[in-house]
Amino acid sequence: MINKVVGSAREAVAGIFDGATILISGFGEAGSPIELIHALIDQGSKNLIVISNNTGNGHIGLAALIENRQVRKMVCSFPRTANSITFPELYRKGEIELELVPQGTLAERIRAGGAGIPAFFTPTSVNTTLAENKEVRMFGGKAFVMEYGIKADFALVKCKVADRYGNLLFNKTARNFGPVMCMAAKTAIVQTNLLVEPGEIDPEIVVTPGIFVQKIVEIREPLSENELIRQNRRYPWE
Amino acid sequence: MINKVVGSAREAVAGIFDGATILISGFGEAGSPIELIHALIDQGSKNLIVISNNTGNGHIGLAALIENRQVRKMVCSFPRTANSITFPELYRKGEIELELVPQGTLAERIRAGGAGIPAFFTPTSVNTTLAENKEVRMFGGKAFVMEYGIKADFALVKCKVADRYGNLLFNKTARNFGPVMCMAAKTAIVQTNLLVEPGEIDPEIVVTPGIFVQKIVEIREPLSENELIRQNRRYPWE
Amino acid sequence: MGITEARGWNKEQIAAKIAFDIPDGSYVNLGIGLPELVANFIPGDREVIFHTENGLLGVGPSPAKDAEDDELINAGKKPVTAIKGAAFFHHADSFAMVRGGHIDICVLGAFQVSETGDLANWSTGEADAIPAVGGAMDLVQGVKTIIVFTQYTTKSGESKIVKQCTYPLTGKNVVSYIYTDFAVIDVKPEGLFVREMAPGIDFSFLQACTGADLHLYE
Amino acid sequence: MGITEARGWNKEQIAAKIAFDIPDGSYVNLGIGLPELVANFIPGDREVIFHTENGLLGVGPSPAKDAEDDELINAGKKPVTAIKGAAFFHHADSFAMVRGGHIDICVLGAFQVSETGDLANWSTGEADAIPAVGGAMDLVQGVKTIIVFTQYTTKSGESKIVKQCTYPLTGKNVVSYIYTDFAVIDVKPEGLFVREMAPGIDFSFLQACTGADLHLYE
Repeated sequence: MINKVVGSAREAVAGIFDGATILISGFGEAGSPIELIHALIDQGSKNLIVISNNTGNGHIGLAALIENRQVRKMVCSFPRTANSITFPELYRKGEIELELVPQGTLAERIRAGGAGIPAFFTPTSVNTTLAENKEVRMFGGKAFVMEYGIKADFALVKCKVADRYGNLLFNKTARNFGPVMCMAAKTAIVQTNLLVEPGEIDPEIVVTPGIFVQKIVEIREPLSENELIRQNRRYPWE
Repeated sequence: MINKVVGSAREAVAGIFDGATILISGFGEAGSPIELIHALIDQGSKNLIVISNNTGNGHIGLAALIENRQVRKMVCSFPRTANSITFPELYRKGEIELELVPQGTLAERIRAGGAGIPAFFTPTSVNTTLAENKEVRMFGGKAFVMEYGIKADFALVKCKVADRYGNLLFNKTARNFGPVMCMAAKTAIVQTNLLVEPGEIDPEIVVTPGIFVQKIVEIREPLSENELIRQNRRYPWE
Repeated sequence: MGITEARGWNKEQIAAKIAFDIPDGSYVNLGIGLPELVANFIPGDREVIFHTENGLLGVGPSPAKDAEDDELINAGKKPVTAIKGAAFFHHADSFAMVRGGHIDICVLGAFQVSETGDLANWSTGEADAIPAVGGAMDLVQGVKTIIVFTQYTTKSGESKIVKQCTYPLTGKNVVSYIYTDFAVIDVKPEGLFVREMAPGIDFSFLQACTGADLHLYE
Repeated sequence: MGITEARGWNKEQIAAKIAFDIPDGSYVNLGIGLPELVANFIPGDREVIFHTENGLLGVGPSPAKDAEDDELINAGKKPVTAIKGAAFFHHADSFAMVRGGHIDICVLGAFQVSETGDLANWSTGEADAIPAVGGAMDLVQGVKTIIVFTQYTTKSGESKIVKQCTYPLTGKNVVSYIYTDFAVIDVKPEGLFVREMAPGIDFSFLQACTGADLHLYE
């Protein structure tokens, strides 16, 4: 029988190893798998390379993972946001690396990695500093930059509904990077608000087919990043 | 107001011109926009380049378009099927061109065209005759073939439900190439079994967002290719 | 009249001008900040569909405070709503819309715009700045028409319209129109053409505030 | 015992052998023709998910004649059903599963397999043949394990297992296992190893029918 459901966030992240490359879903506060990230803080893996659009907010979730010095390098498009404190501090001190990737290129590189495409050409970043040292090539008289697919050891993703096969539905703009990150990870670990029986999700509306998912944990009432930031909470809880 | 709905298949295909490149959805008998193709036969444009997985069945739909000598070249992955008669005949006589593309490469080239990616690398067809004269490049010690994105002037696509914005739902495996073909065409023309009001399609389950669709025509009870083939019908109707 | 005394259009007036110039039926992406204002001024007889690159086509008005949803936000991370007929999708599909040329108009802010339509709006290039690019480079390459919505000068009175950008570029040769508090300027192969000036602004004053050559239509 | 007299396993027996060797929880793509039989023999205590490249994960058994749906078919264009927990998707997503290495096993037919695992199964290379490749080249490059399901020889008695394929290749060095009516053969870097022979087939007979060198495990 196929049953990708595990009993806890702790169990879900148990296999993450030092030096792993990890995709983390979310755009700002929407879609961040906060319980999985906190479990990874408890678990303690170090020297991680994290690929995520932002660098987390306040002192919880991804920001707390960075603050706990588990991340060696961030790959993201927008490392500073209104509530980001931790990353900028470490970055200015030279204590964390940054690979800055345009947002659409980041999404496409992750999809490409998941789809078995090692490299592709995009017009994005042509004639900018972000194209420095990259191969540029003309197609139809226009310049394009070559970018590489991204594959990762793990993905940590938040969704709304899942079944034991790993079929997923997302919630509104919390969908963002989740589906492509599941595709590009060897082990995609998903926290879902609700677990249902196979067949309860109409096959016509599945967003991520189960083949892209390896582990699922049900977190019925996930914490709200916004609420925790308003309360100025820190993880590990003080 | 945005209203992409037109009154008839005839009106929908009116703008197709001689020499146009046209993507046509469908895999075998599933998802073929037969009413739009028949309207194109009535309309009479010539020297078309048609991109479709197969070459049509019997003497109706795409096969009839070919038989009516409107197609100069087919780009497809599987030009012969149990019911294909017309294409093989013309091909053997040298009266129609064929560009054979592996099925996954065809799908990815069309998606790439729609996504603004001019070229990408794929492992498919490496070391085969279909990679002859194509650029081969190594990534991580493995060989990949460079393939180009496909863009087209028009797409003819069949779907199940649409609204006036062009948001689409498909039916089961009739979905096949429809979504990516809508993306890659300047003018995507869609026949739908059912037209609904905006808002009747849940935004979470939209398969093709309206931005990829330019014209919609409601065909409530589309003809069945299988049924027509059983009856040995021909288009134009005899 | 010196720069400090200059009046001109206020933000809402500029937003309304841009909105008026967006054709019925357009697909439009609004950048973070000033550009977001444009949505409020679309004439009532037009239907314009707003795209936000984090995964929504059909962005509606801001929600009431008690109807805000942490998982329904725009690219600026502000709560939004979805219109009837909206669609949600993932990031790769969203940027396929952008890169693939499916979006008609994008309105962006600017640090600098050059006379050849180069745009700098993502980095000041300062040593201790945290670089953050987001979707700006994708938008300027992929969207058919790029409109800049900005104050004419910086707070310290320096021209944002320049011969050559000194800040790191977002894209080269990408801007078509510049809407500002002082004037509306068209970026043409032949140079910068002033289409309209705000009340109280004349050409010689405008040229004096500008780090590039301006032209008037004949 | 000559080739024409040779017995061996029938198609169902071969299909059952393949099915038995597919681990619980596998994602499997079955090629058109003989490989389709494999689905009928998956042991009842295992759950295997079948992918069909035209856009369905979770292919179920064939429908009753009166429940056939023209728009629910497999890659061979035959009517199928969808299991509970199935998912439909478009072709680009479907081949992302294939090319991206997400499918565990693919069972394919063959014209020829070489001793280094080259596969020829899409074209006879004849002058007047209509070439048709479908998804075969994507599958052999993308799927983790490629199993060939074929009769040992052609109808005219020629070996399908050869030193070098003479037909146009589908892929080089892609086949891991060959299941036939005469024997099951593992394709290893050191050559072709006979894992099992059908009743009535012995090694010297098998070698005599084969266009390449066979080995026995020690």
